[in-house]
Amino acid sequence: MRAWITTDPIAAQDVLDGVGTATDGATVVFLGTVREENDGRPVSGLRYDAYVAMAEDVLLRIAGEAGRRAGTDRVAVVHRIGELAVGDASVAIAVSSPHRAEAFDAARFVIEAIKQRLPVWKQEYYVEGAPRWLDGSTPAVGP
Amino acid sequence: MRAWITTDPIAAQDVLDGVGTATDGATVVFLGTVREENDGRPVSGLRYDAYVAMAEDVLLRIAGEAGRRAGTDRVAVVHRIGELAVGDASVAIAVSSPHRAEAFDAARFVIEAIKQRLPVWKQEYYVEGAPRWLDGSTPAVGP
Amino acid sequence: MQVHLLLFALYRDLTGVDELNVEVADGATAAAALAGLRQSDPRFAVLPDRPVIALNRELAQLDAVLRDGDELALLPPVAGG
Amino acid sequence: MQVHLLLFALYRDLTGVDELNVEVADGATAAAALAGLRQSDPRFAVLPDRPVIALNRELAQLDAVLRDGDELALLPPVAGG
Repeated sequence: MRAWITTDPIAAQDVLDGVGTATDGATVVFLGTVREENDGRPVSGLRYDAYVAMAEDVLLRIAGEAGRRAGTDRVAVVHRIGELAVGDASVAIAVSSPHRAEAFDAARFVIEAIKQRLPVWKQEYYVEGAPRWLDGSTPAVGP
Repeated sequence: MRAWITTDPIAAQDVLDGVGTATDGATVVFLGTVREENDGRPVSGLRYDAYVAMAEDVLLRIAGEAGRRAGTDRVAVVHRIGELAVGDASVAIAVSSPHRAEAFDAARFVIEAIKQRLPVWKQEYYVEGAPRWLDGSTPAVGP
Repeated sequence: MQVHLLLFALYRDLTGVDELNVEVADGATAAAALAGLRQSDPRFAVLPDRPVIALNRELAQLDAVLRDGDELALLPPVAGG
Repeated sequence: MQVHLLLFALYRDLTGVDELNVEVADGATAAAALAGLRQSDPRFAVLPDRPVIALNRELAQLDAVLRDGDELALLPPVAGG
């Protein structure tokens, strides 16, 4: 299980290095990348802010939950923060497991959980007009 | 859309090179790899046979169908044939699209379709005992 | 007329044949050609009666009519991935 | 006693504050500390009444009781990925 936050560029290989054993028949990788437009508005870039110390804890917890669901400890996830350009990857996830259904499910679980509860915030910069913090999700507080 | 059969080793980067544009927010990669055991029997390697000319046509058709489902033409898929060792990738798939649900669905569609109808056959070699052609799927013939 | 027969994987192992030019009657179906082959050549007797076939690289029905020069492939259940 | 307040993203932009040591009464809840802050410092008046908070890097309820040295973070709705 590997989970980290970085300001450096990220790529699929960074998370692939963390997964895949001789017991695994399936590896799924997800990359989230910055799009050139959002809701029809041309985007020039993104800036991610994060509560880094908490985000690393939460990311590792999400990876652990995904692994338990899929019966694997081969989960790696990285979230990039800071300034990103169009085309840059903001998140990379890799999961490997004996069978493919579990690997797909776990990778999907990680990206959905990141969007729901990772303490990271996204500010969009536009070709024209002022930047804007994007609407987000309110994470559920435990009992 | 890229689809090919090869006897060379394959890696995620081979299919990632075929996808990802500035309109895409999501890329999903699937790698199928040779496991060290199957149904509890230690496996020493695999040999894939293929009807290569037809398999390349079918693979391209599968990629096209996946792309139409997901609204993307950024689909790349390669199937390796010949002799493979434990840990080697036999298939690599990449799909990118504006949104993640479509990218996940299309990547999953490609691997399921490969198993159902790609004219490729898998012979398993065991640490002990004779090799065996694995049970397969009977592809549905069109009308 | 002649068709070009291709065998793969298990079918190749069972028959010891990977490809073969086969003489067939004008207007013969794939089923008829395979039945004739099974009768005239004992190596093919071990194959299933109604295998999946591809005609010129497309899956086809066994009642498809053959043409001179066709490529007729016998496909065991597939197992890629 | 003192708690260490952290603000992020929109809340940081709205207040112009990224971190601040805040004096709070012994036994105060997070809600009470924030209400006091909103009253005493006009920069915090723009924040929502009941923001999501994290106490020492864990999500917490607003009625959580603060302890000396706690790290209290105000979290706008999150938008990672």
